[in-house]
Amino acid sequence: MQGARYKTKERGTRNEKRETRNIDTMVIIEKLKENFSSDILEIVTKNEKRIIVTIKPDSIINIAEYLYKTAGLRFIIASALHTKKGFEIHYHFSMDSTGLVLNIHVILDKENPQIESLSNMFNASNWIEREMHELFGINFLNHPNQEKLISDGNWAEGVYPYRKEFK
Amino acid sequence: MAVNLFYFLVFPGLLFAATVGAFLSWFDRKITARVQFRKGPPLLQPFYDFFKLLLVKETILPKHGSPVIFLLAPVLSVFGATTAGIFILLPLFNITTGFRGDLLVIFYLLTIPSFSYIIGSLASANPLAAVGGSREMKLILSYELTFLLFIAGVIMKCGQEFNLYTIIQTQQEGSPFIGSISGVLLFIVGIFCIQAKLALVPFDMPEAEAEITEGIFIEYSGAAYALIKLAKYIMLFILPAFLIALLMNGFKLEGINILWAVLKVIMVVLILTLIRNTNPRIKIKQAVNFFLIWMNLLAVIALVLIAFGY
Amino acid sequence: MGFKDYCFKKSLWVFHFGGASCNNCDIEILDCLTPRHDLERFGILLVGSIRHADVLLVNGSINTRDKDRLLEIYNQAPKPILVVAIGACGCTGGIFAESITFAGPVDKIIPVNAYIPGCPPKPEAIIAGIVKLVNKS
Amino acid sequence: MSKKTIIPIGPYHPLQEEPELFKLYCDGEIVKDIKWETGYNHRSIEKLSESKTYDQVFFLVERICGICSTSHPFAFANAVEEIGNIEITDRAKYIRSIIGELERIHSHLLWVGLAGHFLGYNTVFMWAWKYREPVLDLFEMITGNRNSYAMFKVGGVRRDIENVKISIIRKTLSDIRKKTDLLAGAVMDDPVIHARTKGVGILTRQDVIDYAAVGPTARASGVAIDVRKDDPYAAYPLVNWKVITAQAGDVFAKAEVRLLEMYESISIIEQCLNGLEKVKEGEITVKVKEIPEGIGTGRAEAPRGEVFHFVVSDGSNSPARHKIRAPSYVNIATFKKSCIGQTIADATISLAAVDPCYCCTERMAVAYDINSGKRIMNANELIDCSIMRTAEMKKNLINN
Repeated sequence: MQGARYKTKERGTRNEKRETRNIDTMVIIEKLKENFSSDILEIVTKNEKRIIVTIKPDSIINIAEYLYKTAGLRFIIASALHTKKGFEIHYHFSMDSTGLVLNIHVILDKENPQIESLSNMFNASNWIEREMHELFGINFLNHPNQEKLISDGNWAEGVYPYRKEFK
Repeated sequence: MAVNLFYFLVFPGLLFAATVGAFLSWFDRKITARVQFRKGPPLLQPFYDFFKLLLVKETILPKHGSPVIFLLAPVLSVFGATTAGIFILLPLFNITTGFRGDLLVIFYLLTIPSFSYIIGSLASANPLAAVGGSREMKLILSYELTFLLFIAGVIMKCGQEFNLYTIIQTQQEGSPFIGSISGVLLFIVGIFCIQAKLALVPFDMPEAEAEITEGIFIEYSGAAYALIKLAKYIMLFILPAFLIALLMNGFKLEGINILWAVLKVIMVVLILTLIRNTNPRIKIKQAVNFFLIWMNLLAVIALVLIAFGY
Repeated sequence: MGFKDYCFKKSLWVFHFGGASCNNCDIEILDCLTPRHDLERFGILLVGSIRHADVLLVNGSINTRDKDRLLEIYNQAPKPILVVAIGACGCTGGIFAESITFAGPVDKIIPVNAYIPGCPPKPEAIIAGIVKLVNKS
Repeated sequence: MSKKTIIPIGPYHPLQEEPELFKLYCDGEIVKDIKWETGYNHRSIEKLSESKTYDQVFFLVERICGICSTSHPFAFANAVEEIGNIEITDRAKYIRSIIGELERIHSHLLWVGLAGHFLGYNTVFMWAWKYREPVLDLFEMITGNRNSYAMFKVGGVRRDIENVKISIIRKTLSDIRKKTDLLAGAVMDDPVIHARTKGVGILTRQDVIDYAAVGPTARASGVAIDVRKDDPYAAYPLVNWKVITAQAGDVFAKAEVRLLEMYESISIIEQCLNGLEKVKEGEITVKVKEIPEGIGTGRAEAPRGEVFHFVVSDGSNSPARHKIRAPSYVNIATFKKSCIGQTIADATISLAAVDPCYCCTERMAVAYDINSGKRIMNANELIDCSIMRTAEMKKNLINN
């Protein structure tokens, strides 16, 4: 039948078993509220798979550590924005067992945007933090190697092309 | 003197060997194309390539490194290949040289092209060429002993005879050496040695296109590269011819036997081509192991069998 | 047509330079070499070193960083060399012409012998373009 | 030999079609360290996207990467439809999935071919690319183009797959399945390929989690993540299929995962075709009036892994911010784990094993001054220049 020759030998492992993490979507929000009640500014639940949690910038390390180490979420990427409120960063975490995308949202200072780096916890945030540093001029404290990633030698210091001007 | 010059430049030396080699190179590419469901290049393609490189293209010298050695290396490789070709082809075409120890001379002459590639690549001061050069060096070290054992086997089979002409005559009077168990083993060993000497897949690490972008030849252009191509064409003819002389009773040059001679060469090249198209490139370490352990083992078994008369 | 020219036309070795491209042109160029189109029947080979090249295929928009590399590659090439700009980005900059990293289409940086437009051009179009280029010179 | 040699791979290297510079710091043939220089491919797509309307952005994101030219529009469509709360028709869902899976087959075949080429096995390269042609023919029949398909729009797809074409697609698919068998056999049974790829470039489970690698790179190390299953979109919840994983994490496991995924893709397409026959022909779009203010995240499983698009809308007709995360962006960083300590020959195939796609990775901005060559202007200054120029032209027009 279909793919007979290769399939019958069964060299590929096909398992649908997925790791079961006992933390459900809602539970994780409850836990966050419980543990970090003073750090959380706002929780917006768009639907059960998209939740935005606005936090104080100082507590990013603790919350990220909780999400990554205890709850086992995967860091997807971080998006920086330049808005009238200042510099905003959305840290996107994914919970693969439920399909939840948890956005940890911080708003940074307009004049001197800086936040703790997550790269000492997991390598996945290394490049994106360098990139945000290049493009928006956001400073990441304790980053292991905050040099330019893509634009090496392409523009002068202190000029950040993704910044906007608001009147 | 004039006759020697004729031998060297026209027949069976430079011109003849290069022309036949170019056709074999076309044959190799055509078969490769057919295996890959392609049409393949036209018959005269190797000549177009050669003359384009020689006449049209500019030769660029390396900025760092030594231009003289860089340019001398291709000349040396053509010279070595041609000289080896004469020593192999003269006895094959029934012209006796009266030179008793010529097998050993051939053995050393055949390594000259590889060594000159190494020298040339090191003279070009390119890191990728240096990697290619070091790989070629390791490859030579690994297959050379095997190749020597292979020749030793043939010498033993012929009764301690060091002369290629005598070896061919012995086979033509008796039966070809390949017709025995030890002969078949020697043939297998010989084919792999030739594959490595020609740097064809799976032994093409020195020029591995996808890893080190043609490696040892990366800096060559124009006429210098044309000479390297020429040396490669010649080698593609004389190495199979050498194998035929040693194991498959050489050429007989009357009547229908001419056809047989042509078929023998084509068959050996076909085997080489098929090996190169059905294998991926192996790592240099694996190649060293392959020759130092397995091929040497096979050669030694063949030697033992010869000693017992099989 | 002289003997030299004839040999040159019959044996074009191609070096492929992909600028800041989206990869489609690169794939279609490789596709030309594969069984369905098989450029080797015209003697065209893809080579790995610019020193061996007769034709420089450039595709993709050229950004500030590629610009120097393209010039360098062009200068390293043994002359005579034909330059072919492939795809909308190579010819004009295409959709990326407004980008702030854009350093100009290929012909602003090095002289171009032929343009093959399309996004991406089909392999047939690439072959037709190269054939036209060969017949012209 | 204490002095380290630097082996440059790229920026223009036959190993990869795209420009990227890896510097392998070697001791003899052993790779001791790896550094990369990126930026040869950035086109500042994220910035460009802010100047385009939602309809135009599809054509832009399609050109992030030619091989993933469905996945990016897919993710972008998911994101925008999330902002606007748009539910597309079933027929559009099936068509989107069919295009997505066809793309996966063509991409995996392409990778198998290229991997063969990197191993110096040109026969596999030629064969795989020969078998890839029928897939491109299908694309040409369905969408009108071999590579950039222009099939997606907000609220559906642009072209229908008419029911008359379904039987042709079925026939081609069964052909492709036979060819895949042949190829899988040739690749998976070859002892030399085993010797070259087994135990090479191993990524452990922990490395994958640390670097947040995705797609076949992660699945080959036993991390079963697949957006199609975890966060289902389009027609994927409507059909029946499995996530393929392997445990070894080496190059061979990655090849195995990709080859087996092709069978799953074929089966998904066949089920989608069945579904397509049941729904009414022609219902491929819903009307979209406007995109409200808000943020949307769109995910799609590209052949290389998860594509992530984050769109911020301010209620106008173009995105206010568009963040793109392509799978190679996280996968490439794993080279630091998989390549160090190997020989050059192994390093190259390990580099290739994640199917790196630099076009996807770099979309960033550079500003420079044309005259002096100094890079001093930023985007705002450029925009200011443009505004000034418009003002001047206006003045001239009025004066004339």
